[in-house]
Amino acid sequence: MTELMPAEGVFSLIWLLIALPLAGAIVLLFGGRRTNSWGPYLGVLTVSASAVLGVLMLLGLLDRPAEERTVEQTLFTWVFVGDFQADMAFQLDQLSMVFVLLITIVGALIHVYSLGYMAHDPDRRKFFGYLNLFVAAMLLLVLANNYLLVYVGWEGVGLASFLLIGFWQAKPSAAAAAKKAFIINRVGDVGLSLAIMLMFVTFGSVSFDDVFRSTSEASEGTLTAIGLLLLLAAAGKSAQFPLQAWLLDAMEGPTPVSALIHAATMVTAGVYLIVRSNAIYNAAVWAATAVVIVGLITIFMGAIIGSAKDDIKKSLAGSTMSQIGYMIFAAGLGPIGYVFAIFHLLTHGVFKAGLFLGAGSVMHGMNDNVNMRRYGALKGLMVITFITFMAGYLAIIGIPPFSGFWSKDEIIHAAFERNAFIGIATILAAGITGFYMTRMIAMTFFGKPRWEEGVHPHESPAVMTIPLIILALGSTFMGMALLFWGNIESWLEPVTGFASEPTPLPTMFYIGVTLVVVIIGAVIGWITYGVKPVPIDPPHGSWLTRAARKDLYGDAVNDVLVVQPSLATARYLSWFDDKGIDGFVNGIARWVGLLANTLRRTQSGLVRSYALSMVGGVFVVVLALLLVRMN
Amino acid sequence: MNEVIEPNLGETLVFWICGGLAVVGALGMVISRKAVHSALWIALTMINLAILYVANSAPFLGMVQVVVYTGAVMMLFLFVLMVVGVDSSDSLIETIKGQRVAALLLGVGLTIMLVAGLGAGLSGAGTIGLDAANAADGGNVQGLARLMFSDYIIAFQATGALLITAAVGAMVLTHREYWQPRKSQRELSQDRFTDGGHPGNKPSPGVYARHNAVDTPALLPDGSTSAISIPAPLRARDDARAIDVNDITNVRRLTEGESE
Amino acid sequence: MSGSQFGLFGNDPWWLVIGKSVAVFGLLVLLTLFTIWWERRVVSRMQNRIGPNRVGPFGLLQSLMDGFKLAFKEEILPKSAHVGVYWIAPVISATAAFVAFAVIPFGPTVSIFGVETPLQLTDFPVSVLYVLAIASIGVYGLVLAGWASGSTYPLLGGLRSTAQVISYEIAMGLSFVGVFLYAGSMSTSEIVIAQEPIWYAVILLPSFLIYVTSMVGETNRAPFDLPEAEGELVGGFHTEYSSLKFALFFLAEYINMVTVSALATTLFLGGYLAPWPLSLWESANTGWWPVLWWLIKVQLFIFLFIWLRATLPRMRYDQFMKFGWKILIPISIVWIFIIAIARLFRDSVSVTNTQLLVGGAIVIAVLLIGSWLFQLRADKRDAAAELELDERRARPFDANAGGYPVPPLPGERFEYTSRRAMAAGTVATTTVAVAAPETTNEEAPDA
Amino acid sequence: MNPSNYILLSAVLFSIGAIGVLVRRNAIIVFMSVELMLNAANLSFVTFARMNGNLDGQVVAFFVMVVAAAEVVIGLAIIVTIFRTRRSASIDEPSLLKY
Repeated sequence: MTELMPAEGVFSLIWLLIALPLAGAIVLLFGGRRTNSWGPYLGVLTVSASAVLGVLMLLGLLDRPAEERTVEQTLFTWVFVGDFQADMAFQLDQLSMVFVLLITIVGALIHVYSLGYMAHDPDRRKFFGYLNLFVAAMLLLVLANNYLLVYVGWEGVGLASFLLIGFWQAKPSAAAAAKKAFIINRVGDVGLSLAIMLMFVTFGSVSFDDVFRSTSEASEGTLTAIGLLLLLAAAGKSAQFPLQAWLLDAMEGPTPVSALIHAATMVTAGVYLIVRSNAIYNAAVWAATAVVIVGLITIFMGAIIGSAKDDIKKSLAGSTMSQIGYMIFAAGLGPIGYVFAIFHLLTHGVFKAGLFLGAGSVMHGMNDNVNMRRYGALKGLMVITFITFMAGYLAIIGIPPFSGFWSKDEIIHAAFERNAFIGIATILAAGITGFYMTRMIAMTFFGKPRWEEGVHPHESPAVMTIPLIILALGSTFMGMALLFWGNIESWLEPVTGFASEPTPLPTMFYIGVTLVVVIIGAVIGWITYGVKPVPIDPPHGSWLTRAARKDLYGDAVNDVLVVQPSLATARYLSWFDDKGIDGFVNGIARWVGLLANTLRRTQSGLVRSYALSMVGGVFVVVLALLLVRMN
Repeated sequence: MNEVIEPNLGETLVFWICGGLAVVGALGMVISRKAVHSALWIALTMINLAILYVANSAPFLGMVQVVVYTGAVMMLFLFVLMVVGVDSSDSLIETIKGQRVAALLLGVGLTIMLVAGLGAGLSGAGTIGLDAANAADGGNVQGLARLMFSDYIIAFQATGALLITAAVGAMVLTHREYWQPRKSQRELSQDRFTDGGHPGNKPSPGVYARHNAVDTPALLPDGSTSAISIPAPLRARDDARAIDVNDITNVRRLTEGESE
Repeated sequence: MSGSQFGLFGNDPWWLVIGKSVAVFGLLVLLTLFTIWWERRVVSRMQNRIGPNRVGPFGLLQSLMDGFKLAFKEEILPKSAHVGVYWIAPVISATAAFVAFAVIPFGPTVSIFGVETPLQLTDFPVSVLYVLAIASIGVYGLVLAGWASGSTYPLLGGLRSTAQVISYEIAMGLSFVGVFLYAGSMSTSEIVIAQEPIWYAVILLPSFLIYVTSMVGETNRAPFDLPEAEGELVGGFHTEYSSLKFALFFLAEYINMVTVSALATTLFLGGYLAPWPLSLWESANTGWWPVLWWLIKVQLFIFLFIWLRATLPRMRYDQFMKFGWKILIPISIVWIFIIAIARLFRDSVSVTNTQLLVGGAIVIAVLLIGSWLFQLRADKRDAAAELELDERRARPFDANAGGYPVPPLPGERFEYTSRRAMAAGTVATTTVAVAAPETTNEEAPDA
Repeated sequence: MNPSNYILLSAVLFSIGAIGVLVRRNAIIVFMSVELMLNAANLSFVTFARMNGNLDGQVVAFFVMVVAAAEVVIGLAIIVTIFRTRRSASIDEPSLLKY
């Protein structure tokens, strides 16, 4: 563990990182209609200012030696109950730093994009308010120096996610999706809160510093429990198996929201949590293994769902699930994987944001139609969108030198170092990625136009395309930049630890195999959807396709396992409440009523009869006194 | 301070006379059927209690007792009695079943118990007397004043606030809202004349007449009778006394004689 | 009670106590007889008449003769009277009047048949309160007389006297406070002695004036003689009384006059102490001389009573009450504040009399200017209120303001609006004025 | 004579007052009975002051008088108000207040 440095110089402004978007949110949400005209610009401004501040802090950190890069700022003691104490304190280290940059820069870009995308929405101001609220909460999550404060940010992003998914709450599907996301997230939140309680009981503190310092004092069982609970939390927030069901429905929200929250930032909070808690997982092998398993399952679930969906956003959402599965998976590999989890998180944040925004741009041109079977042949009409989308495409399937290649390849590499079986599985998943992304490209930009009547595809305005271009550039070069110039491994090493294990097979071997598998997947995709004409009505498909279209029966499983039992229990409890408890209570009430009916005769309203009782009381009291005295 | 002062013969006499009168007054208050009689009886009790206070080395309290209770409180009672006109005797039939018997039993029982208990408890109690306590400040009034304005200053202030509140409360309770401002004397007299009514005093019955009974209408200068000179109830019952025709002619003759 | 401060009180031999009591009784009866004659003479002179002049020298025996006549008149007992109370009322009245005089000092210590004794029946630490207490018992006579007569006018008279006594006793008590503060005692003899340097009427002038005013109210004398206002209540509380019982009321009234005059003398005019030029004479305050000074002072007050009766018309009842509650009591309270503060300053801060006077002058000036400004503001506010009322009167009253039926506010006239007509759209309103009922003269002349 | 006789007298008066409260129906007389009970208590206070050679008892009695005066003012005002509406001073009359 590195020393905590006091916040000086530019770091004394850490609080401002959060305060700026929070202030923006407050002004926008409470300012009322008078902020309608300038509100969105304020929203963009606050996030951009935070981004600038983040960059300044990055420079500040770079100026310091590696072991002095953990800065702590304590504002005030927030909670103090008995032994329990939690500060309103922030910790900026290498890990937080990359998150801050990702959140603020991608956030700022998406804010700018939203200016165009939401230009005609009557509730634009509210939208930007929520976005700002989200950014503030997310920054709080990654900057907190203790789990309790993390929890605040955790809930804050959950709230923002809920509000934004249900932004068009007039649509029943959006409202339902928002509720679904909220409820499934609660399950994960319970995990986090239990983990925090367990930590307090075990370590007597919830701050990162104290907890990580004293992991050796706790038994492995306790640590495993904490790790599994944290995994539950991460699964909820990051849409990992078995809590994955909400993410696909979350696409009901506006596309910039999908890009920012449900692709780039919030859904990666689970990865952050696991990487942040690396000290716990390092000491709890079984918990780490569980993380690997969950990640692996999700990789395949997401990929399969992504392959079957015709809705461009849902397909991308499946892809997101799959990619986050990669990250979780990597995080579960231990010190060897943490860095790559974060590395992939960063690259994914950029290229997936680009892909989502590109999808949004396509939808913008297609009258908000999301059905890919109604697209086709858009490459000539939406040149910028097409090119930027291609950059994201190449990045996600992992073609060198695009950024996804570097990060994904490292994860596969790490997987092989742990276990050949899971290594092969990840390569297979990379192949599926190639398939569904090619399918998406082919259905959207190539082939014949299958547009609905009255649709006139057109390129989006500059305010939307410029963020796209920036993100495309990021998709292209960021991987290389981080790996070679930014040296991400040694940058994160003080936080995550890094174990360079001997490599049984040469690196180039994995790269080659992976590339071959990816290209095979892409070719299959191209043959199926690029060469053959795409039917407007989806074909019946195999059982796997049908299952994938139904999110691999995620909802059905939830329904059978959770919803129906809950409803049955609720029905039974309601019956019991009605007959049992109410009956009991009503019975008492009836008896009391009968008693009161007899007793009320004494309440005649006649003052004198009351006075008589009083004098009687005095008589008795005096009598008692006398008797006591006599004896 | 510890020396026990034995009350003298005079005080014993005062106690038995005034105490007896006080009990008589209290019983009279409870028994009297008329509220005003009750008030008088209790006033008697209070005055006798005042004398007992004086006998008990509390001259100031004795005087305050008379001024406050007899002079103000009971006077207020009498005032209210007269205002609300509760003049008639109360019915002495008890309406609550068993109330009277229970009350008497309880009351008598309480008396016996208290007297017995207190008598037994206090039989050996000595009396220190207040001479020393009074002398400390130069007198009873001064002693009371010192206590009241030092140890009991908060209670004193609180009772002051209570009195003010009570006064305001009584005004609020008995206040009647006037929908229109009360007419001043000036407005009343203006109304009286502008309405075309009879401006002056009404003619008294019997003016210019041989009789001065109320049912005798006054005679106007022309010899006719004035209906408004007899009270309305009499007029309503048609009870006006007939006028002797001779009287009218006499009057007419008189007036004509004067005019000639 | 018989502490060191009242050394000579309570130590008289029994025969001297009886002697003093008889003397006080005789003095009071004589003073009553004299005062009645004196009043009639003075009032007559003031009304350009001569007054009683037939019986005895200057008609001096006139009141005695009247007393005899009263005693021999027929007793009338009204049928509806409550007998016991009817009998006891005049007794209470007269007894209280006599008893109150017990604590009035006539003179300093003198020697009577070789016994050194003060010229005062008795005295104790709270004797001024005693006078108040007895006065409040005396009112019972009036109230009960009013009630027991079983007739309307006496009842009204009794009611009035209740309210009157309660109201004016407060002002009276408050006027005593200043005296108590300065004398440091509630005992009459000590208060008199405390006035040796200067009379309290001089330094406590407001208290004195308030006392003089309230003593007139307390004794039911003109212009505050509302309980027996002849024009309104026939004879007030004693309407139904005749013969000796009436005489007792009469006696009580005059003794009360003497008592309150004596109390005023005691509290404010230095009691039996000789007035200024006379006090230069060494032996003016010794021996029996002081009794003379005392008598003269009391007679001055009685003359004041007579003078008031002869000159002032009776007040209206509500004005009278307003005067007591809204003028006398507030002024008393403010005045007590002032003297308390002045005492505080004199005792705790070394302030010279000049400074005190200057300060007082400033306070009074501020009060005057303040009240003038206050009055100006009040006038302005009244004018504004009047204007607003006029405006409201001019505005038609909307009985369904805001869709809810509302009663008219003061100054508004209720106009009945037909709902059906409103529904039909023709807002034809019939106007029914529900203003104050017209004072129709039912007894309009029909001849 | 022992001053505790005053206490006994006070007890007797108190009981008579209590009986008055219980048996009389005229609100004003009930009120007077309450005053009698207060007076009885006062007599005890004054006697206790004398027996203990300290003036606090008299001060308490004084305060009782003040509070009683305030109470009478309000009580009578209430009686007058009730009388105005119900034309009766019977204490059984306002029994409808129980609802």
